[in-house]
Amino acid sequence: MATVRLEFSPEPAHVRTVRLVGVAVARRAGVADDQLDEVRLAIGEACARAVARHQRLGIRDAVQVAFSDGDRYLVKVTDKAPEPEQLDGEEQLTVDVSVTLLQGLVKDLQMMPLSSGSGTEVRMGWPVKRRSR
Amino acid sequence: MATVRLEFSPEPAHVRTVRLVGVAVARRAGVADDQLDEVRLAIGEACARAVARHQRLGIRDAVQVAFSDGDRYLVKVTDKAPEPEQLDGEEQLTVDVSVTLLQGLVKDLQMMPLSSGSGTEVRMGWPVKRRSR
Amino acid sequence: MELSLATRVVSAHTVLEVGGEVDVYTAPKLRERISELLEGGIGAVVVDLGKVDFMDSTGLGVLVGGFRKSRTVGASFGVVCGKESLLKIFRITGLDQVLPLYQSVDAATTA
Amino acid sequence: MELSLATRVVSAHTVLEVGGEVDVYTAPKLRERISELLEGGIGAVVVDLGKVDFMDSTGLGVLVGGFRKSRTVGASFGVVCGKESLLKIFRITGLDQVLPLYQSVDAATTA
Ligand SMILES: Nc1ncnc2c1ncn2[C@@H]1O[C@H](COP(=O)(O)OP(=O)(O)O)[C@@H](O)[C@H]1O
Ligand SMILES: Nc1ncnc2c1ncn2[C@@H]1O[C@H](COP(=O)(O)OP(=O)(O)O)[C@@H](O)[C@H]1O
Repeated sequence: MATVRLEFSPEPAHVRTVRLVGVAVARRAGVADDQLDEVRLAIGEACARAVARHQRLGIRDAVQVAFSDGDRYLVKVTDKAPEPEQLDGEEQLTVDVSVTLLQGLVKDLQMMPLSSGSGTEVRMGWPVKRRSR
Repeated sequence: MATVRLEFSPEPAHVRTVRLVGVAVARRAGVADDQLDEVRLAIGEACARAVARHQRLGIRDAVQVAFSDGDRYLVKVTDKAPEPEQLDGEEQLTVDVSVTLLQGLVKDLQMMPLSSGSGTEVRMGWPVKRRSR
Repeated sequence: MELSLATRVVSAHTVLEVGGEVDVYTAPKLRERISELLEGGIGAVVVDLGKVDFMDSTGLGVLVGGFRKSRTVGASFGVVCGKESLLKIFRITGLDQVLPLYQSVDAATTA
Repeated sequence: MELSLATRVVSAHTVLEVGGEVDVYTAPKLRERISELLEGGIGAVVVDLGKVDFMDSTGLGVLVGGFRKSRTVGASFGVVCGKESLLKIFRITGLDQVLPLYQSVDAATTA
Protein backbone atom coordinates (compact mmCIF):
# COMPACT_ATOMS: atom_id res chain seq x y z
CA MET A 1 0.00 0.00 0.00
CA ALA A 2 1.29 3.43 -0.89
CA THR A 3 2.23 5.51 2.12
CA VAL A 4 1.82 8.81 0.34
CA ARG A 5 0.09 9.60 -2.93
CA LEU A 6 0.38 12.90 -4.70
CA GLU A 7 -1.40 14.28 -7.75
CA PHE A 8 -0.45 17.56 -9.32
CA SER A 9 -1.50 19.62 -12.30
CA PRO A 10 1.18 19.31 -15.01
CA GLU A 11 3.12 22.48 -14.21
CA PRO A 12 6.90 22.69 -13.83
CA ALA A 13 6.50 24.69 -10.61
CA HIS A 14 5.17 21.63 -8.78
CA VAL A 15 8.09 19.37 -9.60
CA ARG A 16 10.18 20.89 -6.83
CA THR A 17 7.37 20.16 -4.37
CA VAL A 18 7.31 16.53 -5.43
CA ARG A 19 11.08 16.32 -4.93
CA LEU A 20 10.63 17.65 -1.40
CA VAL A 21 7.98 15.06 -0.65
CA GLY A 22 9.95 12.25 -2.24
CA VAL A 23 13.03 12.98 -0.16
CA ALA A 24 11.04 13.49 3.06
CA VAL A 25 9.26 10.16 2.64
CA ALA A 26 12.52 8.43 1.63
CA ARG A 27 14.21 9.65 4.80
CA ARG A 28 11.34 8.33 6.94
CA ALA A 29 11.34 5.08 5.00
CA GLY A 30 14.98 4.53 5.93
CA VAL A 31 16.77 5.21 2.64
CA ALA A 32 20.47 5.85 3.35
CA ASP A 33 21.43 9.53 3.60
CA ASP A 34 24.00 9.21 0.84
CA GLN A 35 21.29 8.07 -1.57
CA LEU A 36 18.95 10.99 -0.99
CA ASP A 37 20.55 13.19 -3.68
CA GLU A 38 19.97 10.42 -6.17
CA VAL A 39 16.37 10.00 -5.00
CA ARG A 40 15.79 13.75 -5.32
CA LEU A 41 17.20 13.91 -8.82
CA ALA A 42 15.49 10.75 -10.06
CA ILE A 43 12.06 11.79 -8.80
CA GLY A 44 12.58 15.24 -10.29
CA GLU A 45 13.53 13.74 -13.65
CA ALA A 46 10.60 11.35 -13.74
CA CYS A 47 8.18 14.16 -12.86
CA ALA A 48 9.71 16.68 -15.26
CA ARG A 49 9.38 14.05 -17.96
CA ALA A 50 5.69 13.48 -17.09
CA VAL A 51 4.97 17.23 -17.02
CA ALA A 52 6.68 17.69 -20.40
CA ARG A 53 4.68 14.81 -21.90
CA HIS A 54 1.42 16.38 -20.73
CA GLN A 55 2.34 19.92 -21.73
CA ARG A 56 3.51 19.00 -25.22
CA LEU A 57 0.06 17.68 -26.05
CA GLY A 58 -1.93 20.12 -23.92
CA ILE A 59 -3.15 17.43 -21.53
CA ARG A 60 -4.54 18.99 -18.34
CA ASP A 61 -4.89 15.75 -16.33
CA ALA A 62 -2.91 15.48 -13.14
CA VAL A 63 0.39 13.61 -12.96
CA GLN A 64 0.24 10.94 -10.25
CA VAL A 65 3.01 9.91 -7.90
CA ALA A 66 2.89 7.14 -5.31
CA PHE A 67 5.52 6.66 -2.60
CA SER A 68 5.57 3.34 -0.73
CA ASP A 69 7.82 2.09 1.97
CA GLY A 70 8.40 -1.45 3.11
CA ASP A 71 11.26 -3.74 2.11
CA ARG A 72 12.26 -1.14 -0.46
CA TYR A 73 11.37 2.48 -1.05
CA LEU A 74 9.23 2.48 -4.18
CA VAL A 75 8.23 5.49 -6.23
CA LYS A 76 5.82 5.34 -9.16
CA VAL A 77 5.21 8.28 -11.49
CA THR A 78 2.30 8.00 -13.91
CA ASP A 79 1.51 10.22 -16.88
CA LYS A 80 -1.52 10.05 -19.19
CA ALA A 81 0.03 11.22 -22.44
CA PRO A 82 0.02 9.28 -25.74
CA GLU A 83 3.31 9.19 -27.62
CA PRO A 84 3.92 12.48 -29.43
CA GLU A 85 4.23 12.42 -33.23
CA GLN A 86 7.50 14.23 -33.66
CA LEU A 87 9.74 16.26 -31.39
CA ASP A 88 11.89 19.19 -32.43
CA GLY A 89 15.66 19.05 -31.91
CA GLU A 90 15.89 20.61 -28.48
CA GLU A 91 12.87 18.65 -27.18
CA GLN A 92 14.37 15.41 -28.43
CA LEU A 93 17.70 16.29 -26.81
CA THR A 94 15.96 16.96 -23.50
CA VAL A 95 14.07 13.67 -23.69
CA ASP A 96 17.24 11.76 -24.50
CA VAL A 97 19.28 13.41 -21.77
CA SER A 98 16.49 12.84 -19.26
CA VAL A 99 16.17 9.14 -20.04
CA THR A 100 19.94 8.68 -20.07
CA LEU A 101 20.16 10.36 -16.69
CA LEU A 102 17.38 8.23 -15.15
CA GLN A 103 18.91 5.04 -16.49
CA GLY A 104 22.39 5.96 -15.32
CA LEU A 105 21.17 7.04 -11.93
CA VAL A 106 18.67 4.41 -10.85
CA LYS A 107 19.63 0.74 -10.89
CA ASP A 108 16.12 -0.44 -10.11
CA LEU A 109 14.18 1.36 -12.85
CA GLN A 110 11.30 0.36 -15.08
CA MET A 111 9.62 2.54 -17.70
CA MET A 112 6.61 1.13 -19.45
CA PRO A 113 3.35 2.02 -21.15
CA LEU A 114 0.24 1.84 -18.96
CA SER A 115 -1.58 -1.45 -19.27
CA SER A 116 -4.79 0.39 -20.15
CA GLY A 117 -5.17 3.76 -21.81
CA SER A 118 -2.55 6.26 -22.94
CA GLY A 119 0.40 7.06 -20.76
CA THR A 120 3.48 5.65 -19.13
CA GLU A 121 4.63 4.59 -15.72
CA VAL A 122 8.10 5.05 -14.26
CA ARG A 123 8.86 2.75 -11.32
CA MET A 124 11.95 3.24 -9.21
CA GLY A 125 13.17 1.44 -6.12
CA TRP A 126 15.84 1.98 -3.49
CA PRO A 127 16.97 -0.18 -0.60
CA VAL A 128 16.08 0.85 2.94
CA LYS A 129 18.07 0.27 6.10
CA ARG A 130 16.43 -1.96 8.67
CA ARG A 131 15.05 0.21 11.38
CA SER A 132 14.36 -0.54 14.99
CA ARG A 133 10.66 -0.17 15.61
CA MET B 1 -9.64 22.35 -9.56
CA ALA B 2 -7.08 21.27 -7.00
CA THR B 3 -3.52 21.99 -8.03
CA VAL B 4 -2.03 19.36 -5.77
CA ARG B 5 -3.70 16.47 -4.00
CA LEU B 6 -2.03 14.40 -1.34
CA GLU B 7 -3.11 11.24 0.44
CA PHE B 8 -1.15 9.77 3.31
CA SER B 9 -1.48 6.88 5.68
CA PRO B 10 -2.54 8.20 9.11
CA GLU B 11 0.91 8.39 10.70
CA PRO B 12 2.29 11.40 12.57
CA ALA B 13 5.56 11.16 10.62
CA HIS B 14 3.84 12.30 7.44
CA VAL B 15 2.37 15.48 8.89
CA ARG B 16 5.67 17.29 8.49
CA THR B 17 5.73 16.32 4.82
CA VAL B 18 2.27 17.76 4.32
CA ARG B 19 3.38 21.00 5.97
CA LEU B 20 6.29 21.17 3.53
CA VAL B 21 3.98 20.67 0.57
CA GLY B 22 1.40 23.13 1.90
CA VAL B 23 3.95 25.89 2.29
CA ALA B 24 5.62 25.17 -1.05
CA VAL B 25 2.30 25.32 -2.90
CA ALA B 26 1.25 28.42 -0.93
CA ARG B 27 4.42 30.22 -1.96
CA ARG B 28 3.82 29.38 -5.62
CA ALA B 29 0.17 30.37 -5.29
CA GLY B 30 1.25 33.84 -4.17
CA VAL B 31 0.43 33.76 -0.45
CA ALA B 32 2.32 36.60 1.29
CA ASP B 33 5.59 35.56 2.93
CA ASP B 34 4.48 36.80 6.33
CA GLN B 35 1.51 34.42 6.24
CA LEU B 36 3.51 31.28 5.52
CA ASP B 37 4.16 30.49 9.19
CA GLU B 38 0.43 30.59 9.79
CA VAL B 39 -0.20 28.38 6.75
CA ARG B 40 2.41 25.90 7.98
CA LEU B 41 0.94 25.72 11.47
CA ALA B 42 -2.68 25.56 10.35
CA ILE B 43 -2.08 22.76 7.85
CA GLY B 44 -0.06 20.90 10.46
CA GLU B 45 -2.87 21.26 13.00
CA ALA B 46 -5.57 20.14 10.61
CA CYS B 47 -3.52 17.10 9.58
CA ALA B 48 -2.48 16.20 13.12
CA ARG B 49 -6.15 16.34 14.05
CA ALA B 50 -7.08 14.03 11.16
CA VAL B 51 -4.29 11.57 12.01
CA ALA B 52 -5.36 11.52 15.67
CA ARG B 53 -8.99 10.91 14.69
CA HIS B 54 -8.00 7.93 12.54
CA GLN B 55 -5.52 6.51 15.04
CA ARG B 56 -7.88 6.72 18.01
CA LEU B 57 -10.29 4.39 16.25
CA GLY B 58 -7.72 2.31 14.39
CA ILE B 59 -8.81 3.53 10.96
CA ARG B 60 -6.17 2.74 8.34
CA ASP B 61 -7.68 4.80 5.49
CA ALA B 62 -5.59 7.60 4.09
CA VAL B 63 -6.07 11.21 5.13
CA GLN B 64 -6.68 13.40 2.08
CA VAL B 65 -5.45 16.91 1.49
CA ALA B 66 -6.21 19.13 -1.49
CA PHE B 67 -4.37 22.37 -2.23
CA SER B 68 -5.92 24.75 -4.77
CA ASP B 69 -4.79 28.10 -6.00
CA GLY B 70 -6.77 30.76 -7.79
CA ASP B 71 -8.37 33.84 -6.24
CA ARG B 72 -7.49 32.42 -2.84
CA TYR B 73 -5.22 29.64 -1.63
CA LEU B 74 -7.56 26.89 -0.45
CA VAL B 75 -6.60 23.85 1.59
CA LYS B 76 -9.00 21.03 2.40
CA VAL B 77 -8.16 18.25 4.86
CA THR B 78 -10.51 15.27 4.96
CA ASP B 79 -10.64 12.48 7.53
CA LYS B 80 -12.85 9.39 7.52
CA ALA B 81 -13.36 8.90 11.25
CA PRO B 82 -16.72 8.75 13.03
CA GLU B 83 -16.99 10.75 16.25
CA PRO B 84 -15.26 8.90 19.12
CA GLU B 85 -17.36 7.89 22.12
CA GLN B 86 -15.34 9.41 24.88
CA LEU B 87 -11.87 10.92 25.14
CA ASP B 88 -9.58 10.75 28.14
CA GLY B 89 -8.42 13.98 29.80
CA GLU B 90 -5.20 14.54 27.89
CA GLU B 91 -6.79 13.60 24.56
CA GLN B 92 -9.64 16.02 25.18
CA LEU B 93 -7.18 18.74 26.13
CA THR B 94 -5.24 18.18 22.90
CA VAL B 95 -8.43 18.28 20.84
CA ASP B 96 -9.55 21.49 22.54
CA VAL B 97 -6.17 23.19 22.21
CA SER B 98 -5.94 22.14 18.58
CA VAL B 99 -9.36 23.51 17.68
CA THR B 100 -8.74 26.71 19.63
CA LEU B 101 -5.47 27.17 17.78
CA LEU B 102 -7.01 26.60 14.36
CA GLN B 103 -9.87 28.99 15.08
CA GLY B 104 -7.56 31.64 16.46
CA LEU B 105 -5.12 31.29 13.60
CA VAL B 106 -7.25 31.05 10.48
CA LYS B 107 -9.89 33.67 9.75
CA ASP B 108 -11.32 31.77 6.82
CA LEU B 109 -11.96 28.38 8.45
CA GLN B 110 -14.77 25.85 8.17
CA MET B 111 -14.97 22.52 9.98
CA MET B 112 -17.85 20.27 9.12
CA PRO B 113 -18.98 16.66 8.90
CA LEU B 114 -18.72 15.08 5.46
CA SER B 115 -21.96 15.21 3.53
CA SER B 116 -21.85 11.44 3.06
CA GLY B 117 -20.22 8.83 5.27
CA SER B 118 -18.22 9.23 8.45
CA GLY B 119 -15.58 11.90 8.73
CA THR B 120 -14.97 15.60 8.73
CA GLU B 121 -13.58 18.21 6.43
CA VAL B 122 -11.49 21.22 7.43
CA ARG B 123 -11.42 24.00 4.82
CA MET B 124 -9.04 26.90 5.12
CA GLY B 125 -8.39 29.84 2.82
CA TRP B 126 -5.79 32.59 2.52
CA PRO B 127 -5.56 35.59 0.22
CA VAL B 128 -3.01 35.58 -2.59
CA LYS B 129 -1.17 38.51 -4.05
CA ARG B 130 -1.93 39.26 -7.69
CA ARG B 131 0.93 38.01 -9.74
CA SER B 132 2.19 39.15 -13.11
CA ARG B 133 1.92 36.28 -15.53
CA MET C 1 15.15 19.68 11.32
CA GLU C 2 13.78 17.19 13.77
CA LEU C 3 13.62 17.36 17.55
CA SER C 4 16.79 17.78 19.57
CA LEU C 5 16.94 17.46 23.36
CA ALA C 6 19.81 18.28 25.71
CA THR C 7 19.99 19.00 29.41
CA ARG C 8 22.29 21.19 31.43
CA VAL C 9 22.17 22.45 35.01
CA VAL C 10 21.87 26.18 35.73
CA SER C 11 21.63 27.47 39.33
CA ALA C 12 20.19 24.20 40.66
CA HIS C 13 17.62 23.99 37.84
CA THR C 14 17.71 21.28 35.20
CA VAL C 15 17.32 23.07 31.90
CA LEU C 16 15.98 20.95 29.06
CA GLU C 17 17.06 22.59 25.82
CA VAL C 18 14.62 21.77 23.07
CA GLY C 19 15.49 22.40 19.44
CA GLY C 20 13.95 21.82 16.01
CA GLU C 21 10.32 20.87 15.48
CA VAL C 22 7.95 19.85 18.25
CA ASP C 23 4.98 18.38 16.48
CA VAL C 24 2.58 15.46 16.52
CA TYR C 25 5.45 13.16 15.51
CA THR C 26 8.20 14.37 17.81
CA ALA C 27 6.19 15.54 20.85
CA PRO C 28 6.04 12.05 22.42
CA LYS C 29 9.84 12.12 22.76
CA LEU C 30 9.61 15.44 24.57
CA ARG C 31 6.83 14.13 26.83
CA GLU C 32 8.94 11.09 27.70
CA ARG C 33 11.96 13.20 28.53
CA ILE C 34 10.03 15.61 30.75
CA SER C 35 8.45 12.65 32.57
CA GLU C 36 11.86 11.06 33.09
CA LEU C 37 13.17 14.23 34.68
CA LEU C 38 10.17 14.71 36.94
CA GLU C 39 9.96 11.04 37.91
CA GLY C 40 13.71 10.97 38.49
CA GLY C 41 13.20 13.35 41.39
CA ILE C 42 14.48 16.53 39.78
CA GLY C 43 13.03 19.38 41.83
CA ALA C 44 13.25 22.20 39.32
CA VAL C 45 12.72 21.74 35.60
CA VAL C 46 13.02 24.48 32.99
CA VAL C 47 12.00 23.69 29.42
CA ASP C 48 13.91 26.04 27.13
CA LEU C 49 12.20 26.49 23.75
CA GLY C 50 14.91 28.90 22.53
CA LYS C 51 15.95 26.71 19.60
CA VAL C 52 12.48 25.53 18.61
CA ASP C 53 11.57 26.43 15.02
CA PHE C 54 8.09 25.01 14.99
CA MET C 55 5.58 23.84 17.60
CA ASP C 56 2.01 22.64 17.21
CA SER C 57 -0.81 21.91 19.67
CA THR C 58 0.65 18.53 20.54
CA GLY C 59 3.71 20.35 21.85
CA LEU C 60 1.49 22.67 23.86
CA GLY C 61 -0.32 19.66 25.27
CA VAL C 62 2.97 18.10 26.36
CA LEU C 63 3.97 21.29 28.17
CA VAL C 64 0.62 21.46 29.99
CA GLY C 65 1.00 17.78 30.88
CA GLY C 66 4.48 18.41 32.22
CA PHE C 67 3.26 21.35 34.26
CA ARG C 68 0.48 19.26 35.80
CA LYS C 69 2.87 16.44 36.56
CA SER C 70 5.31 18.87 38.19
CA ARG C 71 2.56 19.84 40.63
CA THR C 72 1.79 16.20 41.40
CA VAL C 73 5.40 15.48 42.25
CA GLY C 74 6.00 18.84 43.91
CA ALA C 75 8.62 20.11 41.49
CA SER C 76 8.91 23.59 40.05
CA PHE C 77 8.33 23.90 36.31
CA GLY C 78 9.05 26.74 33.91
CA VAL C 79 8.98 27.27 30.18
CA VAL C 80 11.39 29.66 28.43
CA CYS C 81 10.04 31.21 25.28
CA GLY C 82 11.23 34.53 23.91
CA LYS C 83 10.20 34.12 20.26
CA GLU C 84 7.17 36.11 19.18
CA SER C 85 6.13 33.45 16.64
CA LEU C 86 5.93 30.82 19.38
CA LEU C 87 4.42 33.10 22.03
CA LYS C 88 1.56 33.69 19.63
CA ILE C 89 0.35 30.09 19.91
CA PHE C 90 0.45 30.26 23.72
CA ARG C 91 -1.65 33.43 23.57
CA ILE C 92 -4.19 32.15 21.06
CA THR C 93 -4.84 29.09 23.19
CA GLY C 94 -4.83 31.02 26.47
CA LEU C 95 -2.02 28.81 27.73
CA ASP C 96 0.15 31.88 28.42
CA GLN C 97 -2.16 32.33 31.42
CA VAL C 98 -1.72 28.73 32.54
CA LEU C 99 1.94 27.93 32.01
CA PRO C 100 4.76 29.74 33.82
CA LEU C 101 6.45 31.40 30.82
CA TYR C 102 9.79 33.21 31.03
CA GLN C 103 11.66 35.37 28.53
CA SER C 104 15.05 33.81 29.29
CA VAL C 105 16.76 30.95 31.10
CA ASP C 106 18.12 33.52 33.55
CA ALA C 107 14.64 34.71 34.38
CA ALA C 108 13.37 31.15 34.77
CA THR C 109 16.19 29.96 37.02
CA THR C 110 16.18 32.99 39.31
CA ALA C 111 12.37 33.09 39.59
CA MET D 1 16.17 28.08 -2.81
CA GLU D 2 15.18 29.15 -6.27
CA LEU D 3 17.36 30.25 -9.13
CA SER D 4 19.67 33.24 -8.74
CA LEU D 5 21.56 34.84 -11.61
CA ALA D 6 24.26 37.51 -11.49
CA THR D 7 26.94 38.59 -13.95
CA ARG D 8 30.40 39.99 -13.44
CA VAL D 9 33.36 40.51 -15.75
CA VAL D 10 36.62 38.61 -15.18
CA SER D 11 39.57 39.05 -17.61
CA ALA D 12 37.34 40.05 -20.54
CA HIS D 13 34.93 37.14 -19.93
CA THR D 14 31.36 37.68 -18.81
CA VAL D 15 30.82 35.29 -15.92
CA LEU D 16 27.20 34.33 -15.26
CA GLU D 17 27.00 33.19 -11.66
CA VAL D 18 24.16 30.73 -11.23
CA GLY D 19 22.87 29.82 -7.78
CA GLY D 20 20.11 27.69 -6.27
CA GLU D 21 18.12 25.15 -8.25
CA VAL D 22 18.21 24.79 -12.02
CA ASP D 23 15.26 22.60 -12.85
CA VAL D 24 12.36 22.22 -15.23
CA TYR D 25 10.75 25.29 -13.64
CA THR D 26 13.72 27.64 -13.41
CA ALA D 27 15.80 26.53 -16.42
CA PRO D 28 13.88 28.76 -18.90
CA LYS D 29 15.13 31.82 -17.00
CA LEU D 30 18.70 30.58 -17.35
CA ARG D 31 18.18 29.86 -21.05
CA GLU D 32 16.83 33.38 -21.57
CA ARG D 33 19.76 34.96 -19.78
CA ILE D 34 22.37 33.01 -21.71
CA SER D 35 20.63 33.92 -24.98
CA GLU D 36 20.57 37.59 -24.01
CA LEU D 37 24.30 37.55 -23.37
CA LEU D 38 25.14 35.76 -26.62
CA GLU D 39 22.72 37.82 -28.70
CA GLY D 40 23.99 40.99 -27.05
CA GLY D 41 27.31 40.40 -28.73
CA ILE D 42 29.29 39.20 -25.70
CA GLY D 43 32.28 37.33 -27.10
CA ALA D 44 33.17 35.17 -24.11
CA VAL D 45 30.59 33.68 -21.75
CA VAL D 46 31.39 31.59 -18.68
CA VAL D 47 28.50 29.93 -16.83
CA ASP D 48 29.59 29.42 -13.24
CA LEU D 49 27.61 26.67 -11.49
CA GLY D 50 29.54 27.11 -8.22
CA LYS D 51 26.48 28.01 -6.18
CA VAL D 52 24.08 25.55 -7.79
CA ASP D 53 22.54 23.11 -5.28
CA PHE D 54 20.50 21.12 -7.71
CA MET D 55 20.35 20.65 -11.48
CA ASP D 56 18.25 18.34 -13.62
CA SER D 57 18.29 17.36 -17.30
CA THR D 58 16.49 20.56 -18.28
CA GLY D 59 19.47 22.48 -16.92
CA LEU D 60 21.84 20.26 -18.90
CA GLY D 61 19.77 20.89 -22.01
CA VAL D 62 20.00 24.65 -21.51
CA LEU D 63 23.80 24.44 -21.24
CA VAL D 64 24.05 22.37 -24.42
CA GLY D 65 21.75 24.85 -26.14
CA GLY D 66 23.92 27.74 -24.96
CA PHE D 67 27.04 25.98 -26.19
CA ARG D 68 25.51 25.43 -29.63
CA LYS D 69 24.35 29.03 -29.84
CA SER D 70 27.81 30.27 -28.87
CA ARG D 71 29.20 28.48 -31.92
CA THR D 72 26.57 30.01 -34.16
CA VAL D 73 27.40 33.52 -33.01
CA GLY D 74 31.14 32.84 -32.80
CA ALA D 75 31.51 33.39 -29.06
CA SER D 76 33.52 31.31 -26.61
CA PHE D 77 31.52 29.39 -24.01
CA GLY D 78 32.62 27.64 -20.83
CA VAL D 79 30.94 25.99 -17.88
CA VAL D 80 32.50 26.05 -14.40
CA CYS D 81 31.62 23.07 -12.23
CA GLY D 82 33.79 21.83 -9.40
CA LYS D 83 31.17 19.96 -7.39
CA GLU D 84 31.34 16.19 -7.60
CA SER D 85 27.55 15.83 -7.18
CA LEU D 86 26.94 17.98 -10.26
CA LEU D 87 29.81 16.56 -12.31
CA LYS D 88 28.17 13.18 -11.91
CA ILE D 89 25.18 14.16 -14.04
CA PHE D 90 27.44 15.51 -16.79
CA ARG D 91 29.30 12.21 -16.78
CA ILE D 92 26.23 9.98 -16.74
CA THR D 93 24.82 11.78 -19.76
CA GLY D 94 28.16 11.97 -21.57
CA LEU D 95 27.89 15.75 -21.69
CA ASP D 96 31.26 16.12 -19.96
CA GLN D 97 32.66 15.12 -23.37
CA VAL D 98 30.56 17.71 -25.18
CA LEU D 99 30.61 20.80 -23.01
CA PRO D 100 33.81 22.70 -22.17
CA LEU D 101 33.87 22.14 -18.39
CA TYR D 102 36.31 23.88 -16.04
CA GLN D 103 37.11 23.38 -12.38
CA SER D 104 37.22 27.09 -11.57
CA VAL D 105 36.42 30.53 -12.94
CA ASP D 106 40.17 31.14 -13.17
CA ALA D 107 40.65 28.09 -15.32
CA ALA D 108 37.72 29.07 -17.54
CA THR D 109 38.79 32.68 -18.07
CA THR D 110 42.44 31.91 -18.78
CA ALA D 111 41.67 29.00 -21.11
N1 LIG E 1 -6.90 26.89 25.65
C1 LIG E 1 -7.10 25.87 26.50
N2 LIG E 1 -7.58 24.76 26.02
C2 LIG E 1 -7.78 23.71 26.80
N3 LIG E 1 -7.52 23.70 28.13
C3 LIG E 1 -7.01 24.79 28.67
C4 LIG E 1 -6.77 25.91 27.89
N4 LIG E 1 -6.27 26.84 28.70
C5 LIG E 1 -6.21 26.31 29.90
N5 LIG E 1 -6.65 25.06 29.90
C6 LIG E 1 -6.73 24.20 31.11
O1 LIG E 1 -5.85 24.74 32.07
C7 LIG E 1 -5.57 23.75 33.02
C8 LIG E 1 -4.18 23.86 33.56
O2 LIG E 1 -4.03 22.88 34.52
P1 LIG E 1 -3.76 23.22 36.07
O3 LIG E 1 -2.67 24.23 36.09
O4 LIG E 1 -3.53 21.89 36.72
O5 LIG E 1 -5.08 23.89 36.66
P2 LIG E 1 -5.23 25.37 37.28
O6 LIG E 1 -5.66 26.26 36.14
O7 LIG E 1 -6.29 25.21 38.31
O8 LIG E 1 -3.92 25.80 37.85
C9 LIG E 1 -5.82 22.44 32.35
O9 LIG E 1 -6.80 21.77 33.05
C10 LIG E 1 -6.30 22.78 30.98
O10 LIG E 1 -7.38 21.95 30.63
N1 LIG F 1 23.90 12.15 -23.47
C1 LIG F 1 23.52 12.82 -24.55
N2 LIG F 1 22.23 12.82 -24.83
C2 LIG F 1 21.80 13.48 -25.92
N3 LIG F 1 22.58 14.16 -26.76
C3 LIG F 1 23.88 14.21 -26.51
C4 LIG F 1 24.40 13.54 -25.41
N4 LIG F 1 25.70 13.75 -25.40
C5 LIG F 1 25.97 14.49 -26.45
N5 LIG F 1 24.88 14.81 -27.14
C6 LIG F 1 24.83 15.59 -28.38
O1 LIG F 1 26.01 16.35 -28.43
C7 LIG F 1 25.83 17.38 -29.34
C8 LIG F 1 26.58 18.63 -28.93
O2 LIG F 1 26.32 19.60 -29.90
P1 LIG F 1 27.49 20.26 -30.79
O3 LIG F 1 28.57 20.63 -29.87
O4 LIG F 1 26.83 21.33 -31.59
O5 LIG F 1 28.00 19.10 -31.79
P2 LIG F 1 29.49 18.48 -31.86
O6 LIG F 1 29.47 17.27 -30.97
O7 LIG F 1 29.65 18.09 -33.32
O8 LIG F 1 30.48 19.49 -31.42
C9 LIG F 1 24.35 17.63 -29.44
O9 LIG F 1 23.96 17.43 -30.76
C10 LIG F 1 23.74 16.59 -28.54
O10 LIG F 1 22.62 16.04 -29.15
